[in-house]
Formats: sequence, C-alpha cells, structure tokens
Amino acid sequence: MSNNAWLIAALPLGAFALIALGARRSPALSAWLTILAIGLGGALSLQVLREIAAGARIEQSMEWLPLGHGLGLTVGFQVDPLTAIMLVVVTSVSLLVQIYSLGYMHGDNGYSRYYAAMSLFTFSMLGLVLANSLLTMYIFWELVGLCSYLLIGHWHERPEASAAAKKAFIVTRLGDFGFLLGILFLYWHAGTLEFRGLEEAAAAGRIPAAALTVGMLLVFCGAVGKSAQFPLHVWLPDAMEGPTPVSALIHAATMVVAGVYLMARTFPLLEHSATAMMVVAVVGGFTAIFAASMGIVANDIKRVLAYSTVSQLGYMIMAIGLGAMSAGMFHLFNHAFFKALLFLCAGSLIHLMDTNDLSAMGGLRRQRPITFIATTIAALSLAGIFPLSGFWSKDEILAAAASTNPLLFAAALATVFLTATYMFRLIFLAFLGNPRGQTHDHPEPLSMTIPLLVLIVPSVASGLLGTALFGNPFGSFLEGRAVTAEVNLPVAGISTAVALAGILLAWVLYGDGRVEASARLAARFQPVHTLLVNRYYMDHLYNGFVARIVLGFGWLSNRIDLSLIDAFVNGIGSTTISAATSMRRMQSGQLQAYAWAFFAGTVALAVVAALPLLMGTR
Amino acid sequence: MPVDFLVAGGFYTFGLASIIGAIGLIVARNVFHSALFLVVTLASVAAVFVILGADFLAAVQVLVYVGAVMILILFGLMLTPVNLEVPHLASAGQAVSGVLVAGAVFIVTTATLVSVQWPKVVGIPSDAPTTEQIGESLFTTYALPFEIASVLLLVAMIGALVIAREG
Amino acid sequence: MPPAFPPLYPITLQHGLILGAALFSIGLAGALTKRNSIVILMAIEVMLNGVNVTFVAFARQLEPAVLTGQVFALFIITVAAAEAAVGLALIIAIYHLRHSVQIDEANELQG
Amino acid sequence: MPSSCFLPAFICDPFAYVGGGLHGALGSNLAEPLPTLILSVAAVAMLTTIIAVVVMSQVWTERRVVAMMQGRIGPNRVGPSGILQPVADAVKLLMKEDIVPFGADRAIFLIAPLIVLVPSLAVWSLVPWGPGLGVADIDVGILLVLGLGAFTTLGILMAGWASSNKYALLGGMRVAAQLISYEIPLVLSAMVPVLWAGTMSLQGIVEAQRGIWNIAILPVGPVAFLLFLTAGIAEVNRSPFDLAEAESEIIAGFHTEYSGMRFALFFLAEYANSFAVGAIASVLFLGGWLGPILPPYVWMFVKAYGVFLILIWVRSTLPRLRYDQLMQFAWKVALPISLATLVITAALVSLTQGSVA
Repeated sequence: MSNNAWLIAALPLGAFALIALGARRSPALSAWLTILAIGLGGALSLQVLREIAAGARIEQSMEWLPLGHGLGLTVGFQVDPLTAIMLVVVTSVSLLVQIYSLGYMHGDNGYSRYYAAMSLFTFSMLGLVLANSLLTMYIFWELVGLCSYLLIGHWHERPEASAAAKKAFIVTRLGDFGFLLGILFLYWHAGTLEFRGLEEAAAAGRIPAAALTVGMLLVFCGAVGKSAQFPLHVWLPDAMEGPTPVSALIHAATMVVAGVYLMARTFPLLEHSATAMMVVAVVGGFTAIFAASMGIVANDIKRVLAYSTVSQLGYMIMAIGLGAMSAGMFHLFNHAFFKALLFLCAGSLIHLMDTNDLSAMGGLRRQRPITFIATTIAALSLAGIFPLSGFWSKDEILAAAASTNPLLFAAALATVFLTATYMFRLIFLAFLGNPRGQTHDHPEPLSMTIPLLVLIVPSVASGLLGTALFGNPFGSFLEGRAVTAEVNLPVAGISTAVALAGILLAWVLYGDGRVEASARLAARFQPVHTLLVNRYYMDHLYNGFVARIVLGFGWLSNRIDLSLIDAFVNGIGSTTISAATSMRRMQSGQLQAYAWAFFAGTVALAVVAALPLLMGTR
Repeated sequence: MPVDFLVAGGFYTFGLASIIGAIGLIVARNVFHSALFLVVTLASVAAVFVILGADFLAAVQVLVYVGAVMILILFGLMLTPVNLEVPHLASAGQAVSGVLVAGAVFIVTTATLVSVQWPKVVGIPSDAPTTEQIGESLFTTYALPFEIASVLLLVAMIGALVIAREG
Repeated sequence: MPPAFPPLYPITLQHGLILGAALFSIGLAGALTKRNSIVILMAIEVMLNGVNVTFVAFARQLEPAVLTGQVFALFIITVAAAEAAVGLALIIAIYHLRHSVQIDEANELQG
Repeated sequence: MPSSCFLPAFICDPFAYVGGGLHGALGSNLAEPLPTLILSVAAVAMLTTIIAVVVMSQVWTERRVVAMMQGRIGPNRVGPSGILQPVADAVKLLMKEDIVPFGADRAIFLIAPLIVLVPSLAVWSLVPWGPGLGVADIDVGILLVLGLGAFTTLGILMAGWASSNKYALLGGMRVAAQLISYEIPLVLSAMVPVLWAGTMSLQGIVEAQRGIWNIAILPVGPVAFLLFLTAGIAEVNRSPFDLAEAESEIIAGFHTEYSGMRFALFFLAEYANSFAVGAIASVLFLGGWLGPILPPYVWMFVKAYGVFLILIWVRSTLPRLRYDQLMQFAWKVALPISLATLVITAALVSLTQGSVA
C-alpha cells in the first residue's frame, strides 16, 4: 500500500473532479462523495501507518524538468513516520469535520461548492504531506493557500468574509515569497530540492553554514506566514469569517500546522544552524505568549480559539526551535484533535445562537450538555491538566525549554497561565450563569453530535501515546528508534499548578457567567485593555505604516518606470519609426518585386561565393 | 541493364512531361489551361517519384495534389470568374527581369549540382516498399514535425474557413 | 573538379537534382511574371514540386536506408496543401472585395 | 493456388495457367523485360475487354432490376430477355454525331471524357482477382485507388467547365464539392481494413481476412463498410447522391452537352466505377476473393456484383438528397463517425495485435 500512498491524495482530487464535473448539481451527492473519498483515504492512511510502523520507507520521484549538467527538478512522494502521522491526522480530522459539516452547512447555497473546496483542500494538504521535495511541497503549499482563500471567502457575499479571504491570501503570500526565495537559495547551494538530498548535503557540510542559516530562515518565513507566527499572525483571527468547520479543519488542525510540518520536515537541515534554531525558538515563544494575551480579551468565541491556535502553534514552533522536534510534532498531533473539537463545539453553539459573541451566550450547558462536556474536556486538555492529552505534549515542550532557555521557559509558563484563563473564561461565559440571548429551539443534528463524541476520545487519550508510562511509542515511531520520555516531575508540577491557578483566576473573575466582569476589568486596566483589544495595533501598523512604505515604493518605481525605462523604450520605438519612414519607399506592396529582389540577391550571393572557386579553376 | 534502361526512359519521359507542363502553365493564356498543365506536371512528378523509388510518396502526391489541391484551385477559379483570360503577364520589364532571374537561378544551381563531388551512394538504392519505413520514421524520429504539421493543417483549415467567410 | 554534365545514362543523383532545379526555376519564373494570383499560387506549387523531386532524389541516392528526404517531401506536400487552402481563401476574399484577382492591384495592407 | 479450389488448375486459375505458359514460351525466345512487357500489354487489353462486357451486363441488370422493383418489365426486345439491349445502345451511341458546342473550350471538351474513363479502368487493373492474380499489385494499392478517383473529379470539372454551359458548369462544381467532401469519409473508412491488416496492398488486405472478414469485426466493421459504401455511392455520383446530373434541376449536369461516343465514354466510366466501388468494397470488407469451393476470381466477381446490386437497390429506393443535406451528411455525420471508427479500430488493433505496427 505504501507504494501507492499517492492514492490517498488522489482520492479527494477525484471527488473534487467529480463534483466539479457535474455532481455539484446534487448537494447530497457532493457531500457524500467527499466523505467517501476521505473515509477511504483515512483507511488507507491507517494501513500505511501500519506498514511504516513495520519498518517500510517509501520514496518515489520522477524527473520533471531536466536542466542538464546533472541538475533538474523532480516531483515525487515519500512516506516516512512523519508523513504517516500527518496522513492519519489530516484524514481523520477531515473525515470528522466533513461529517460535522453535513449538519452545519445544511441548506447553505454553496453546499456543493463548499464540499468541492474541502475536497480540493484535503487533496492539497495530503499532497503537501506526501511531498518528497521542497518544490513539490511548495506547489501543494500554494494550493493549500488557494483553498484557504476559497473557504474563508465561502460566504463571499459578506464583505468581511471576502476581505478576510484576501487578507489571509496576501499575508501568507508574504511569507511564501520568503519560502520561494529560500527554495531557490537552497537549490543554488545544494543542487537538489529533495529532502533526502538536502539532508545529505547538509550532513556532509556541502552547504556553507551561513548559506544554510539564510536558506532556512527564508524557508521559515513560509512557516511564519502559513502557521500565523508573529509578525504575520494577523490573518488567522480574521480567517474566522469562514464557516466554523473550515476553521476547525483548516485553521486549527491542518493547514496552519503546515508551517510546523515544514519545519519538522526540514529539521535535519535546521539542526545544523544554531542561529536559525534560535530565531525559530524565539519567534515561536514570543508568538505563544503574544497571541495568548490577546485571547484574554476577545469576545468572539471563534477569535478566542483563533488566538489560542496561534499561541499553540507558537508552542510547536518553539519546540522545534529548541530541538525538541518530536515534542513539537506530538503537540501538533494532540492539538489537532482537541482544537478541532473546540472549534466544532464553538460551531455547535454558533449554530444554536446564530452569533459568535460570548456576551450574548450564557447558560448554554442546559441546552447543549454534550457540547458543554466536550468543551470542558478539550479546554482542560488544552490547558495541560493531567492526564489529558495536552498535558503530555505540553510537558515535553516545557521540559525542553526548562533545560535550555530559562527565558523561553518563563514565557511558556506565562502562556500556560493565560491559556487556562482565557479558555475557562470562554467556558464560564458561554455555559454558566443564565441565558442572555435568544436561542433557536431546534435540536442538533446527529451528524454534528457524533463527531464531537468521537473527538473526545483522542482529546483525552492521544497523549498517552507519548507517555513514559507506555514507553513513548509516538516518539519512538517518529524517530525510528526507541526513545524514552522522562516525565520531568518538577516542571510537570509547576505547569499544572500554573494552569490550575489560571483556571482559578478565571473562576474568580467570570465564574457563573459574570459577563459584566469584562467591562469592569476593562475600565480598571484601561491602557492594557485598549492595547489588547486593538491587537497591539498590529493591523494598524500594517495598514498605515507598512502600506505607506509599500505605496511610496510603488510611487517611486512608477516614476522610475515612466521617466527612465519608458523613455528608453519609447526612444527605441521612435528611432525605429524614423528609420522605417526613410526605408518605407522600398515597400511597394508588390509581392513579386520582393520575391524578385530575394532571388536576385540569392543569385548574387551565390556568384560572389563561387568567384574564388571559378578564379581558381581558370 | 534493360531494367536500368526502362528507368532512364521513364525518367526522361516523365521529367520532360513535367517540365513541359510547368512551361505550359506559364505560357498558357487561359487560367483554366494553366491549371490543367499543372495537373500534367503534378502527375508526371508522381511518376518520377515512382521511378526514384518513392511509391508511397507518389500515391500521396496523386491523392493530395490532384485529388485536393488541384480541385481546390479549379474551384477557386470558378468562383472568381472575372478576367479569366485577359491580362496574363505583368509589364514587359517585370516579365523579362523575372525570367532572367529565374534563368540565373537555374544556371547557378545546375552549375553547383554539376560541379559538386557528391558522396558515393551509401548502400544500394532499393525499390523495396517504403510505406512502413516512412510510417516508422514519421512516428519516431519525426514525431514532432509530424505533430506540428498536423497542427499547421488544422490552423490552415480554420484560417481558410474564417477568411473565406469574412471576405 | 571541372564542371561536367553527367552522362545521359544511367540515371544518377544529379539527373534528379537537375530536374528539381529546372522545375523550381520554371515555377519561379511563373511566380515572378504572372499577374493572376491563382496562377502565381500554381507556379509556387511547381516550385515546391521541384524541391520535392530534389528531396526524393537525395533520399534514394544518399540515404536509401533512412528515407529522410521522402519524409520531408511528405511534410512539404502537407504544407503545400495548407498553403493552397489558405491562399485560395485569401484570393477569394480579395476577389469579393475588389472583383479582381490581379496581384498587383492588391498592394495595400488595409482593404 | 488456393487450397479451397478442388477443380482442375485451368479452371481454378486460368489466367496463371495461360499466362505462365505464354511467359514460358516467350521467355525462351526473348530477353527478360520483354516477355513481361508483352504479357502486361496483353493483360491490359484483356482487362479492357472484360470491362466492356461487365459494363454491358451491369446496364442490363440495372435496367431489369429497377424495372422489376418498379413493377415494370424493362428492356425485353433485343435478344432474349433484352439481353442484347446494351449492345444496341452502344451501337446507337457510336453512330451518333460527335457534337462540340460553339464557344466550348474544344481541346478540354474532347479530353475530358478520357480523363474520366482512363483512371476508372486503371482502378480495375489494381483489383486482385485471386492470389497473385491481377494486373498490378503494388504496395500502396488502396492509396492509389483512392488517388485515381480524384482524376474522375478532375475530368468532370473539365467537362463541366469546357462545355460553356451554365448547367454543365453548375454540375461540375457540384461534383467537385461533393467528391471532395465524400473523399474524406471514404479514405478514413478505407483506412479501417488497412489498420487491421497493417498493409496498404490490396492483396495483403485480402490475405489478412483469411480468419475473419473485416465487415465482421465488431463494432467497427459494419459501420466502416456502410460508410465506405455510402461515400462510394457519392463518389460515383449515383442516386441518391446524383446531384451532379439532377435532371429536374440542371438537366444532365456536366454531360449536358455531350453526345454520341463521348457520352458513351462517360456512361462507360460511370458503370466501370460503380463496379470498381463494389470490387474495392469487397476487397476491403468482404474478404475479396476468399471463399470456399469456387475459384477465387468467381468469388471476387460474385461479391463485387453483389455490392453493385445493393447500389441498384439503393438507387431505386431512395429519393435524391437536397444539396445542403448532402453536405451536412458528409461533414456532420459521415466525417465524425468515420473518425470515431478509425480511432476505435486503432485501439482495437493495439489491444489485440499488441501494437499499432
């Protein structure tokens, strides 16, 4: 099966093609095609996982663009433990989200379009995961970006949605530009783009250290954009304009982790550059705390989760930067499940209330008990409470930070505190107290409830895969060798305590759904609150300052273009015209005259060429 | 030897016929007659092809030139009936200079052909059927030109349609 | 090597080449001197045929095993057919415009 | 000598019998190319005679059969059952005055019938009458057959133009457009057996049908046969595609001005062509001279004549098409179908024979 792992990606593409070719006329058919394709893909992924666990490794590539001199571009796919894990994560979360969407998107005008885009997205994401070279990956990387654009802008009739879609696309493109430069840079130095070749080149020291650092930092730019790291994180909160299942799948569990995956994939290269590692770790750590702080004040339930996502992605990036790649991937693995669950829960509430506003919710535990329980479990997991899944991976990351960089450790701990606080603020405001808004009195469709129930399982238990208790199967699998995880008891204790303190603070402030607490706090900490609500004025910065620079630069280029380049081009044109005016007398329009001149010239040339020969013979 | 003699006889007969056809094409005052002289040339050239061992090409020559191109030309003649007979030659100066240049081309070319030492024949010219060989080289060595030629035909067909309809 | 015509018999490469040259030149003379565009088109066909004869002669005498010359002659026939189609379409279009097919009357690019 | 023929050699293959004897007799006295040359001339002369006889029988058959289908008797005065009627007609035509209309392009007017007739006779010389039996078996046979058909068009155009008669001119132009249009499906459908056999030689195509006749190759065989037959009828200007000589519209089309012997030549060519279509169709699709017990040339004749009977049947059954219908059918029906047939055949060949060699 591993030999044909590309099938996993091809299935959703097939679904997409079928929908685009005609199945779109029937929404139900579109949906079921998508679900079928992904379900099959999921089953195949599990099979691949088994084979990989048994020791199989696959890499196939074919020549795409031979450039001579032994250079050339290839496309292909590879399956190794990292890929296998990602395949399972992507297909399983996708499957649940698609099933969830059956109910959530029911009756939407763009139902088929939604499923078509979802299929295309799944294909792109799986392709990205299967890619065996930076180039192949980059192709799917951009496809993923495109799908994200399509899905964020799904309700394109809403101006905010289309603006958010554009923003996501453009901001990530900024990072992608760096990524592309990095690809070219690495190709320049290594002569190949296949991961294996790059790793060998780096290991053999064929890439100069400085070049490796620059190249990896440029590649990291791509990850910064796609995984919404500071300073390109601004698009992700806005991306919540898309349908909630999209947020759950793309902006929590899959696409945004592409950046993390990229860094994990190129980790063997990254390892060789301490500087790049440092930059990656600092950016990740800073993003973690930076985003968490904004989560505290957000009132839009999905934005809270979005900030949380950014913050957790920061965690993962930081882990990779600290050299704990498998811990980062482990966190990615766990996070995918509980964050998807959180988003689906949020979707369930939004479906019920028709609003994202936390202050309009309240007391929903009675109407949606399952959602309440699921949210609480996922939040506890996210906060890192023993023994839920988040605890294990977060603990590994914290332990790595504690042993290498105290400053980052402090930041991470603060993030743990903030995470616990804003998550439980969300829960208290949404579920406790008395209802504050109108609810639709319709029962939740089964297709929405079941994915929640299913996702609770990995949210609780997926962490066990990485515990020392069971011999850390996850880490061993990923590294391809037996790796023992040690529970760093002091760190675990401290982080649990900090998380509990965060929950306590949330209870003190917002327990029983005291929404008015927000206003009181806002008044009390006016400057900080303003700063946070305005997201550190990052968007203003981009709109005002950066945009002005860009526009100024554009103005300058325009002037240069007009006065220098155009003048030159026009000069050539006018010279040609004046030359032509003097020559046009020869152009009588008589075709035969031209032919005559042509042949007369040919004969003359032949005679001239033959003259020496004739002279010589006579 | 007698077979060789037959080949020579055929070559001179049909070569001469083709040249007579070509001259007739130019000299004829009537465009329709010109066209018929062209048929003589084309058919004779096909016969020359057979003598030179290119039987497939000869069949194609007949099929395409006589079957398609000539019919097309005659059709064109019938659709543009004005001035079918009257002015056939350009101004005297142009005619004379044109013939002079053509003659010069012939003399220069022939002089070259005669004086060049051509390489010895590689292998014996065979009269074996050529169809299969041509087909094979068309689809292997010359696959790209073949495809380009097919595209060219398509473009020409569409172009001819468009021009004829809009004109 | 002094220029010398090949003997009349037996037929060699040069016979074919000279026949090709003769056809080409006669066609050229026609193309340069006639006024009727259809006749010019036909003269050009004669030129192409001259080239084809040359190719076939080469194919037989120089590379009997490969037949490159015949393949090229085939391509020339293709091109000639395409040319005839487009050329006649143009002539008919011009005729519709001017009621004449005299080539020296069609000397403006803008109808 | 085919194994299926159990009769004495001079019946099974009289031509080879006689020809071989003659060749042996001549060869003892003359240098090599001459016996072959003399025999070839003899064969052509014999073929011409055969054609004349066959055409006469065709004319008689057609008139009788059409009459039968229309509930008439048909010619029944000259000879038993009117069997000598064609002879009488021929004599009548030959004795008529050979008129060249005033204002006609004399030379072309006189040549045109020959340009029509000669290629149709040449087609006959390519037809294989048995294994190794035929005036000429050349490597690109089918291509040459189709190419020779083009001369017919040319001759008709010449006739139409040279008559300086507007009906003749119209008829000629109609023929030209019709033949150009139908030549494409004709060639394409003829390529189906060529692809199947992997050769363009008519003998080779017949040999390739030893196992199964091409018409029986499903699903393309019957379709290609019908297409070939249809296009063939159009190529020989027979009803329902006889617009070139539609009496009700343009009198007699291109041969309006022809009379006497020259008219007879057109007439002869038309029937010779009809029979040639039958013969070529038999070669391409009906297994040519293949058949049990009877000698090959008999089988060939029977099959070709059978196809000709189909032409008669079609003629007396179907009304004449309108010109736009004719063109529409050629370009919008026959052409796409023949292309599809060709593609499917190529696929079949590559599937069943390994590769499209």
